[in-house]
Amino acid sequence: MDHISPVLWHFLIKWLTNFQLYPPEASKIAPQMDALYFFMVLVSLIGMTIVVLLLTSFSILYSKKRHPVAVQIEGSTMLEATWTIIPLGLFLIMFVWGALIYFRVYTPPANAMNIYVVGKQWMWKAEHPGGQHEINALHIPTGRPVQLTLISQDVFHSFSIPAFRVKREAIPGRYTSVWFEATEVGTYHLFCTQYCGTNHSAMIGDIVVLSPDDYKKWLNQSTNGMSLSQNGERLFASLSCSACHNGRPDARGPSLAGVYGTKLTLTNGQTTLADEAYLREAILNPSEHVTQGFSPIMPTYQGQISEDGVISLVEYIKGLNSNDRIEQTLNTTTLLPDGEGKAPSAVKKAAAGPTSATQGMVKQ
Amino acid sequence: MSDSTLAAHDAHAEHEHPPYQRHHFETMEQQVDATGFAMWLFLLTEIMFFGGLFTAYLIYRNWYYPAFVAGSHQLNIVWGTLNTGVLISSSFTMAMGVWSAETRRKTALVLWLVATLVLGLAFLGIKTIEYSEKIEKHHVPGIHYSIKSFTDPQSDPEVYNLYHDKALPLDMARHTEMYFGLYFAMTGMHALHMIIGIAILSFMIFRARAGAYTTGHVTFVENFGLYWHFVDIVWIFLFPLLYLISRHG
Amino acid sequence: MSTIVSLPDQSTATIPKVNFITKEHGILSWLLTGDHKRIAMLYLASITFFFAIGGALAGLIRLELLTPQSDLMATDTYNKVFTMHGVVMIFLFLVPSVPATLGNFLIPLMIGAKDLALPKINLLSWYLYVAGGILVLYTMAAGGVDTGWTFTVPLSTHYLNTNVLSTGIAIFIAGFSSIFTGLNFIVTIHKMRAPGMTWFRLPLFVWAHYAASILMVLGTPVLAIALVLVILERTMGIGVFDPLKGGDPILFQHLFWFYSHPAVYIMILPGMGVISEVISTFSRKRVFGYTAVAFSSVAIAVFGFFVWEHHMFIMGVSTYSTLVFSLLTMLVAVPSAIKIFNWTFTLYKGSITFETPMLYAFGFMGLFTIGGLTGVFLGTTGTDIHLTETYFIVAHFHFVMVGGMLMAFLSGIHFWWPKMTGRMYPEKISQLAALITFIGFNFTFFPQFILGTLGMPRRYAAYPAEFQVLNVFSTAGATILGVGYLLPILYLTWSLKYGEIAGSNPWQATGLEWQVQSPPLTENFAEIPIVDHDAYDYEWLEKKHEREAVTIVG
Amino acid sequence: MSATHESHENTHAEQAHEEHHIVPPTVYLTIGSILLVLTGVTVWASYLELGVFNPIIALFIACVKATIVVLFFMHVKYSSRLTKLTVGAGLFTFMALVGMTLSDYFSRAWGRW
Ligand code: HEA
Ligand code: HEA
Ligand code: HEC
Ligand code: CUA
Ligand SMILES: [Cu+2]
Repeated sequence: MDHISPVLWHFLIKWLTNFQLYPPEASKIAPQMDALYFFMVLVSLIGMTIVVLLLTSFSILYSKKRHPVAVQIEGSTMLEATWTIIPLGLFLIMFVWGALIYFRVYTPPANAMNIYVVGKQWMWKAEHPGGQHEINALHIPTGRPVQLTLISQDVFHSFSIPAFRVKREAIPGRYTSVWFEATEVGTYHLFCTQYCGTNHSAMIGDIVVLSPDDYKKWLNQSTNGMSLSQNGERLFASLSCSACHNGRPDARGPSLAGVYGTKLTLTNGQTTLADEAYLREAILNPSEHVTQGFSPIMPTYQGQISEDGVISLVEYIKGLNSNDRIEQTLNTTTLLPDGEGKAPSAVKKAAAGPTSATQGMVKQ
Repeated sequence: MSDSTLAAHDAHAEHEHPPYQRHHFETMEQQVDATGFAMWLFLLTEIMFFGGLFTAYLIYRNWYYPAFVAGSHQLNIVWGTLNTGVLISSSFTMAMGVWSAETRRKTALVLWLVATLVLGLAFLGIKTIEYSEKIEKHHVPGIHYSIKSFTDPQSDPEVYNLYHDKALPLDMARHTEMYFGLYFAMTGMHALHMIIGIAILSFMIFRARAGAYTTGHVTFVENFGLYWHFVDIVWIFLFPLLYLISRHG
Repeated sequence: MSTIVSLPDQSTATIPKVNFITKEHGILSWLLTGDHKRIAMLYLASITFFFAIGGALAGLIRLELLTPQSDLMATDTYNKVFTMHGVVMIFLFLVPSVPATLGNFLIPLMIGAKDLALPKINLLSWYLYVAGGILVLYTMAAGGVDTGWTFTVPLSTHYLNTNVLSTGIAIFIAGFSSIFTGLNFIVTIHKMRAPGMTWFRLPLFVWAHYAASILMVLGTPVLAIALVLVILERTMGIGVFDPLKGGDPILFQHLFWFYSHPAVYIMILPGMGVISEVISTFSRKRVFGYTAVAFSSVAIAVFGFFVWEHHMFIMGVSTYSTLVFSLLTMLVAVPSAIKIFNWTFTLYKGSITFETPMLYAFGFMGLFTIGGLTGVFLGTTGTDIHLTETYFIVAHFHFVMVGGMLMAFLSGIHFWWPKMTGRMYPEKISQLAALITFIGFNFTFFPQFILGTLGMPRRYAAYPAEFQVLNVFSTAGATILGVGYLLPILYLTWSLKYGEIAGSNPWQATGLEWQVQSPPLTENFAEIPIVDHDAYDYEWLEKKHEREAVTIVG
Repeated sequence: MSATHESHENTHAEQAHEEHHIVPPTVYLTIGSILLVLTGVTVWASYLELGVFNPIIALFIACVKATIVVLFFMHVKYSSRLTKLTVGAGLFTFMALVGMTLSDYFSRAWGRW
């Protein structure tokens, strides 16, 4: 019972005074989506009203008292055509309108800044290119398109920001992406909306939208010194990627400088765009899409790098536009104390082909 | 209480009904029609049931083609072909069984059914041999799965001498587990259908010896035949899909 | 109108000595029966039992959601509760609700057959249902399962250590029960129609069941195989759904929704059949545009197979295929609109009375329209992004399933209660119950639309405090709703013994089932009727009464 | 639809067994042999180097085999329209399941070219 009184309190003071029917519109897409939403509400209301009006008026006019003998009517093709075509037309408008918005939400503009988000039971981990990590929170500036590249380490999660009207599932084994451009400074809900196990409802957080200046301040405050691509560079060296991808004429692997965003031709003749998802796949499942002119000798790194590691590598390769630094690192191999996975040995093992079955199989 | 305007219609109501006609059918024809149709509908559900597996198969074969090729090389084509032959023959004997029932030849019916049973058992026997090979080689998905045959083909001289497969890269080799997962799921479901079929078949032989199906009432034999042929058809697709992916050197 | 007077009316009618209930005695005569009417009764009892369980679980859900914190139960427990609620309500209540009870009882009667084509299969289907139900009960006793009714992989295959296997097997078995019901209906409708009962003389109830049966027969096996693969994945780790082994978890979604979208039409079509009968009977008028209504059922069934991906719009499926599926979703919504308007115009120039079944039917029309239109919100790719996985969906499907199908079920149960039991339900209190249900329903689920729009995610044991007020509304509504559902259970049981005796045709309806005694004979018809009139031919009925009046008087 | 109805009404006329076609053993034998031969052909074909045509040929032969099993062993050739329609409906839904699911998989890469 003691919970009921706060309820009343809410009811009287908060709810009645600022009753909301929809969440704040805090992104560029939000008003567009709401326009469609209200259009649909309007159509539904009109449709509903027609149905209810007809039902009540017929019920009154033709109740048995007033209208004791029913008149048998077969039907009316004209009428039926009307109520087939009008709803169909309206539905089709909704479909086209909706599809336009859908494509907008899931097609990030080229100039979007990219933030990686890793979901796992039961937290969200955001990784900014500058190396800032956040748990269950995401800081972003207003006025800049932000692209999220999402992945899950375990089960399906879903990254939902109602105030932005965007949502995308983070699925295991594949990058998905979504973008938005925040317009209003403030703190908004972040929910995991795909059921993901026990603490699904605790997988929530805050989206903190800052003005561009505040955002800069925040970035500087929360940096831990190493950006994603710096970390990637470190991994690139310690995992010996540089042994093959160094741009030298005799290198066994293709040069990765500038590869991001280009179209690659694969040995099976298909072409594919080298986007984040492709880079990830290339590292974890290299033999599934072998670039033309190369043989499938690249070892898989599945089970040796965490998703965060892959993200760093991807971010590093994205920004790579010359092989100079790689060549440098080649000469001074072990830069840093320890990388993720003992690289050289891993490569050797993989190249020789592990003989035991379970070896390298990651099993949660 | 029953209605007077709904006049009695059935001129044949007084006809002697054969003993196997169930009370709620008006005529024997109707009963035969209905049960046959029901059997077909049941086969539809079976099509959709296997449909899910075929979908999965098509997707992963597309994604992991080299793994599927390497996996299929592990299957023994001689056994596979033999088994296809066995199953087709059993379909033939089953069809002959139906014919014997229709033409009321009791002994022939029993013999054909027994032949079908034997062939069905032979199929399962061969499948058992094949399965045990897989178990020995650790090709059953799960904890004991081994990719050695694929990362190091020479370690598996029998298959290597036939196909001279190149070693698969590690990541692709791992996907052979998917191939075998589907192999066992599909052939396992098929074998399960065979087992159920064989159980029913044994029951039928028992009854056929008592002359149950040679009285002109052949629905049961016929419907079982439909089932048996359907199981055959499933195998007709499984065989090329699983065994014959790419055999050329 | 005046013809009714000369009928053996309710006051003089007696319950016929020989009927399908009194024909045989003893528990075994029920458990081994092949009589479709008895099997329908068995089903009715068992689904009511599971509805009570599902309803009790719904009560727990609503209680927990009274406060923002998860204080009534642990989050785990909450997850199990809503999973079991979904599983029980869908697979053990709503899928068999109308078809296995009313459909089973009425289809042979309506088409002039002595039984369903395959009585033993019919009984088998009930036993399978019971087996599935017992396994679900076992699951609950053994600690429940918390996958959600959608069994999302890899959560269900690799991350949960609850009773996924037993639930999976339970649903597999219950699925076959539904396959056999559907199969039986199709065969019966094709092969057992009485002479003169052409396709276009079939009551729309039969058409609707025919369409639903197609979905049961062709859709359910895909669910079965999806579950088999989940089970194999869990036990053996075959890898088809395991991203770590290169499997695609989205494939599971495809297979699951290939069944579960058609399943939602399995859940609504039979209800639509009920509504056609009820609306026609109580406005004493043939259904407006019979063929359109009949074909729209079939259209829903056919198109229903091509829209499943609308449950996966944000899951990383191809954006291009979402276009196709969204478009098809719009197409499948149209036949439902056709039905709603055709029913509405059936009232036009009718002679309407407002008995309980009719009240429920009105409830259906309003609530299903809301539920259906909000379905269109979800089928539109753009708005789905915002609304999916929120309470908007919860509201949508409760509007169509509870506001739609459950209302239709109650409508049908009241409508055919006299036929099934030979006795009337008490009219006044049942009208009250219908009203309570309607009010309670709107209180419960309308706020959830707003909650969803505000962004409250579904399957949340705890939620931000700002959503509390609407949740309190919803819980309060559920209490009213619970009363609304409890009442029929009570007074219908009461009426078994004390209800007024109904006579064969208390509603003066035209269907063949109303032309035989209530409760009917075991073999339904003493003589198989020859049908010489269309469905809903009230003039035929009137003439028939005139003739009867003559015979009685003379 | 009306045709099925007519055949239903026929059931009340005394013409049972007339429609029931008994397929002679020679047909079964021929079909059985063709099936065995086709099995051989498909195995043989799988050893040829035909590129994309390998699976196509294998599936084509499998479809031919399945079709003749359905037509002759399963008597569909001699069965009512309804049976044929049923088989067709099954195939159609099967294709819907496979085709529409694959449509997602094939178009996922679109826009990434
Ligand atoms: C009985 C069950 C039932 C029925 C009939 C429906 C009917 C419909 N459903 Fe619903 N649905 C569910 C049960 C049902 N649904 C369930 C259980 C879920 C959730 C599953 C889960 O995730 O747990 C779900 C989820 C669901 C989703 C997925 C949401 C998501 O996960 O993101 C979608 C998306 O398209 C959808 C759409 C539709 C549509 C378009 C219809 C249409 O068929 C509706 C057609 C009806 C109408 C359109 C109304 C009549 C129209 C008129 C009277 C015309 C009005 C006049 C004018 C427009 C002028 N439903
Ligand atoms: C047929 C389907 C059906 C029906 C009838 C209902 C009925 C109800 N449902 Fe349910 N519901 C689902 C199908 C259904 N539901 C599904 C599929 C889900 C999704 C699950 C998932 O996410 O996996 C769901 C989820 C769901 C949720 C969301 C949970 C979440 O996402 O966190 C909620 C929350 O309010 C809810 C509430 C209710 C309520 C209040 C009722 C009320 O209508 C119930 C009213 C009935 C009663 C209150 C019982 C009546 C009383 C008796 C019969 C007397 C006997 C009782 C006792 C003796 C105790 N349901
Ligand atoms: C043994 C040599 C070798 C090593 C070590 C190696 N690669 Fe590669 N890599 C290759 C070859 C060869 C290819 C081209 C064939 C292919 O796509 O598989 C390639 C392709 C790629 C591609 C795809 C780009 C393209 O043009 O197709 C990426 C990205 C990549 N590697 C990243 C890495 C990263 C990151 C590492 C270390 C973690 C690494 N590689 C380690 C040999 C190697
Ligand atoms: Cu993560 Cu829900
Ligand atoms: Cu749906």
